[in-house]
Amino acid sequence: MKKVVAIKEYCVACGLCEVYCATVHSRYPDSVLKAFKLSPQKPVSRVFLEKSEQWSGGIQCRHCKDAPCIAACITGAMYRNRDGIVLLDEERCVQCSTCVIACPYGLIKESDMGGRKVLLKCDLCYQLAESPTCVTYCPNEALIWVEEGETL
Amino acid sequence: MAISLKLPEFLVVRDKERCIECQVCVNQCANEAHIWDQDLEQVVSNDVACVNCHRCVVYCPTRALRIEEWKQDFKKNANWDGISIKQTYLQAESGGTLLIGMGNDKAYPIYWDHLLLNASQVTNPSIDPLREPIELRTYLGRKPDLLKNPSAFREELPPQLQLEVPVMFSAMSFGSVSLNTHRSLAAAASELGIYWNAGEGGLHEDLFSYSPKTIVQVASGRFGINASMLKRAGGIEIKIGQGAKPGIGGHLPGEKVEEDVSRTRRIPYGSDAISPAPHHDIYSIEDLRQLIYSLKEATAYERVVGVKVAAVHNIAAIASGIARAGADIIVLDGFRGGTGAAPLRIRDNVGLPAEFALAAVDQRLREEGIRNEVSLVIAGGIRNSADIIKAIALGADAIYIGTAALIALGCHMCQKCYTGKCNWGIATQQPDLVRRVNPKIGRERLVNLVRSWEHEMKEMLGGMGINAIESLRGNRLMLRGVGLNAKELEILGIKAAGE
Amino acid sequence: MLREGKIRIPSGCAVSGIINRKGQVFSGIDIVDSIANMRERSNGLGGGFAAYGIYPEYRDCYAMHIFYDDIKAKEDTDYYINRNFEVNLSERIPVRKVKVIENQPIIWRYFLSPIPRRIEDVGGDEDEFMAQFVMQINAMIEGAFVASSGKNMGAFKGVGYPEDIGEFYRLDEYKAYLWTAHGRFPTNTPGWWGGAHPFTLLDWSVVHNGEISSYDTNRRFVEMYDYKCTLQTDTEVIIYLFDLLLRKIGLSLEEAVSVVAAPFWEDLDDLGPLKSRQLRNLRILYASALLNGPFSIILASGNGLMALNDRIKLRPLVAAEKDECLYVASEEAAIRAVAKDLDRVWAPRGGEAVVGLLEGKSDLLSASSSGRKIAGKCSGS
Amino acid sequence: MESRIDATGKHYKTLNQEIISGMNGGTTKLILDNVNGQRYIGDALEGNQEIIIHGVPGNDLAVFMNGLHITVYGNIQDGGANTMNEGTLVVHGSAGDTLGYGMRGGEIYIRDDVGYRAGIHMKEYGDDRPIIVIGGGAGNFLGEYMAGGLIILLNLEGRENCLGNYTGSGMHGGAIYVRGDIEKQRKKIKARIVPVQNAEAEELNHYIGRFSKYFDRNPGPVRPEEYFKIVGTGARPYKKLYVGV
Repeated sequence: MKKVVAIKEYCVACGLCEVYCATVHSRYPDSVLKAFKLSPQKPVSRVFLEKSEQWSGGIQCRHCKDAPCIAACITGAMYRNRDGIVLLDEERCVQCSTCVIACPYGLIKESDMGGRKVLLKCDLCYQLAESPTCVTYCPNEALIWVEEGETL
Repeated sequence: MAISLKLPEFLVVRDKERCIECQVCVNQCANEAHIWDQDLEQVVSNDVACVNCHRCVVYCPTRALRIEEWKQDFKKNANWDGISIKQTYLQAESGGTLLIGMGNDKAYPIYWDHLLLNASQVTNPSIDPLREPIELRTYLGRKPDLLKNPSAFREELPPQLQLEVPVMFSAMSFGSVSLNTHRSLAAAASELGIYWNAGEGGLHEDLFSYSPKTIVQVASGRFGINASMLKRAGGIEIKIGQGAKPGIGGHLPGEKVEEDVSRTRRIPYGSDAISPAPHHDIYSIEDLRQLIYSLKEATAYERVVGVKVAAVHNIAAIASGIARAGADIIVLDGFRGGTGAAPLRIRDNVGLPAEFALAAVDQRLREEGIRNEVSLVIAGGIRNSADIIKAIALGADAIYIGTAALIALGCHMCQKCYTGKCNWGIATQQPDLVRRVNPKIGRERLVNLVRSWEHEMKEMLGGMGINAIESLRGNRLMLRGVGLNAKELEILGIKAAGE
Repeated sequence: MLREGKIRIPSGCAVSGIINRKGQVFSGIDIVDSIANMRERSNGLGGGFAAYGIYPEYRDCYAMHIFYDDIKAKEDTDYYINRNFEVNLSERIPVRKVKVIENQPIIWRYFLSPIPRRIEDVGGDEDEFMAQFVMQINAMIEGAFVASSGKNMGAFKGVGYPEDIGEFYRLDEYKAYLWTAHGRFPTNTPGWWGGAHPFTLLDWSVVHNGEISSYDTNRRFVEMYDYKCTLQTDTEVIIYLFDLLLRKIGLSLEEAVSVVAAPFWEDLDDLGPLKSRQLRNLRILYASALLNGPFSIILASGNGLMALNDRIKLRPLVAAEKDECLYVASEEAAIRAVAKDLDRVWAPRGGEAVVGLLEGKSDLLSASSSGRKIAGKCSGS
Repeated sequence: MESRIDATGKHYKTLNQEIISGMNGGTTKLILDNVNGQRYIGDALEGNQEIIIHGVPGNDLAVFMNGLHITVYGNIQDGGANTMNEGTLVVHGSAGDTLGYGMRGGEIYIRDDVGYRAGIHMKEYGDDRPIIVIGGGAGNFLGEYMAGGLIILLNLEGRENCLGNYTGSGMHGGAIYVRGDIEKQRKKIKARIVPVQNAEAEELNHYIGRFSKYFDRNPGPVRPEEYFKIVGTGARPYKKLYVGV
């Protein structure tokens, strides 16, 4: 299974991964401007730019083989699709946040969408033909889309 | 505190209709020209900090940003223009020597743009590089005197640098530029079959695998020079001078001397790296010979030793002396040559155009019958493949590019290299900024640039009916001058257009 | 209008050459017929011939053919000739009246023996003395031009179609073992006789077809070695190049060929390590001597001829053999016009020299132009 | 293994080739006789071998040297230990100008005087710390642009003017220890002058001890008050010189 890998040596900490992730998951996936200007709530990203003095990188759900979030999910909303991608079925989700607690990496986040709590996690843009949006738009190729175990 | 009379140079134009407050600009500006205001919950501009490097403009996902000149009119004065007044304020406030980065930006004539190339029509055919071979391979190094040593070709020649394209990346030291910049240059040069020059700051250990395609520099500061590095390198260059600041040394400020730079240069962390104006073992031409041969002895005569000088008024005689001192390559750096930092008045007022220096030196060495024995490399303001072709027709063997290579890597010519806060990750040692040059992308961009020039050069050569670059070398009949006076034509050794 | 030398004039051409390798002499009729066959390749603005073996009675003298614009030029030249040479014969070259040949200069020939002391004055190298003397006359004396100056050879050239030039010079009355010919198609010309081919130096002659795109690179290279390019023609620079490579530097003909028509870098790899290294080194050392652009040339000396075209064969060249005769020409028809039954006809590859030497000779460089020596007295009657 | 080369009339290229072949052949101690002006002896050589030179070696002795122990019985000319990396140079006599230019490591012991510009641009990084010990006095510009390392000037003859003018100008690292009276020489010094601490005596004694061993001349154990120390004015001597446009 292909994964997104962050190369900390080349992350410029710009945050464009977040901008484009938020856009592609918004009502206006083709326009950053519309996504941010016309969406009723500010679009939110499922990739998170982590920054420290020493390093930075866009990180997102690891899609663990043995995913604790699936095990923890009380409604079965968290599931793995045929390609191995861990997805959240928002219809079935009751926003109990058990998965948030279960995730060892802290990569499922809660967000307030106009008074409504939603849980955000990376879906690897599985509906797109190309690489995940954060990878496509990373301006310094610091996010790459590679087979697991592939050497860089 | 007395009020500062300084005015902002640039105005950050933020289109509020387009700004989505994503703060990418804030994240990217090392100069803090964009600030996230917690109270206003919006990005605000600190125009005075802006250096017009375009990092934010390029990164803004909604094209909401544009940088303009800060337009502040002064009362019209053809003598005391705004720039002169502002510089006077700056010096009155600081007491400092004006410092600037990159090459001379004054409107001196660019002679490359007054030269026109020939092409074949009817009396001989042009050659199509898409179908026919056109050779750009060039060898730099000492050649024996043909009359005195007619059977030299049967033996091993003195060492030569083999270039697949007559282009090299000129000296930019580690310290002045980032390690990722060096990585990009080294990898690109190796892929292109050319050489890159590591500059006077030594060669970082991570780049040792690129040594065969690396020219290391011996400058007055002798940074990073030791026996094993000399032996490892593909070529050695003694740096006497630099076109951007002839007669002047260089100071790499202590804030750029971080751990890796300090280790590579063998100087204490955080201390200034000072290259004095002269080499203190070279106060005369015979001393240059001494250094040349100390390097040849050190490398068992297996390395090419070049000498780089700034183009100055008496350059023809100087170059002749350098050839006779035993240099294998003479590098002439014209007054438009780039730099990480130079005193402004020096950069803008000292030296010679590379075009004149080249023409004068090539002619002089021919008159003395020694042009064939030494290679001539020209540097300083070469912008494109046509400049290169013209340089070769004037008499150069190869050219160095520095600024053009940096622009390929993302440099936007803001001329603030000396601050160490290069937003494009080039002229900086700040780790978060250094990351901005991804050497993989950098290498590709440099390779693309040179390959595109390579094809353009072949097109121009083919048009002239020439299928090997050596047949253009010094072929001044292929040039005609436009808009030049008789003396300029004479110095360049070319005819006027229409003649 | 500026005369050739003040201005560079590209031209197209026809070339032809015949050698009897046994050294048997034959009249100029064949070479005139051969070059005349290619009349379409020239435009009547230049034609000429080089002939070897024509002056057996003066074989040890330098036969100097000179064009004079006026008697003043001749007087100036005679002064220098008399200072440097013993003059064994001085005469007008006999010509025939030909209607279409006009504006001919005063055409003179001398048979000369250099004064040994004059050679000593310039270092004792007789060839160098002769070469410098000729270049001095051409450069310094207004209105004088040395058409040829080798031993037992001569150049006969002028403005006109080559067959008319042959008629004019009465070439049917000369007998040579080696003839070369040239019909010129200059793009413009002031009609100056000196500009016609062949161009000569010592006993070298060159006829040439094509334009050398590397001209100024080559010119500036040879000028580093004391040659003076007064004509700005490719032919002139070509002959100086060969003189430099073969006589002054001492390369073999094969080496000189691989300098002027150097193999491509990528072709060197197939030649084995030693050969490829030497060719690579030759190309590195003699980069400025590569003749680039379209050309086919016939270089001749007292020892024979060598025909060569450029390395990507942008100009035509055909060679043929019949018994001891070797023919080279721009077109096969020019050979067939004078030799119907040929043993072999072939088209040399680009950069591949066709060499025809007199029996017993191993190189083009003639004995009379190799090494330092002081001339003895001329043996002519 | 010990071997000898008579350098009489030999070009430096020949001599240096013979030295290298000697070393490659296993020589551990090489004696060069009748050296007179041959340049570049020891150039870029590495190893632990010893070279003993009788005569006056030419310029750039021990240039780029990376190891070796060279002893010279005689004076040396200009450019000694130029850009030397490692090793030891011991001179029973005086040195010409520009001794130890850009030196990166190793040790130099000069029995008598050094010329102008000694120890110019010496560097230092980690364990690489170049040392120059001078028995007599120095010419102008001693330690100019010095960025690291140690120069010890013993002034064994007790001259009042053992320092030249412009000593330590542009100095921004390392230290110069001078034995003698500061007052007469203060204005020649273009860097900071500080007293020598007791704690520094041990290091000084170490190098002075070696000096004494090589030349059999001993100024005695270091008493700090007999010395003064010259140090840089800071790591950034020209920080305030410039203002960015």
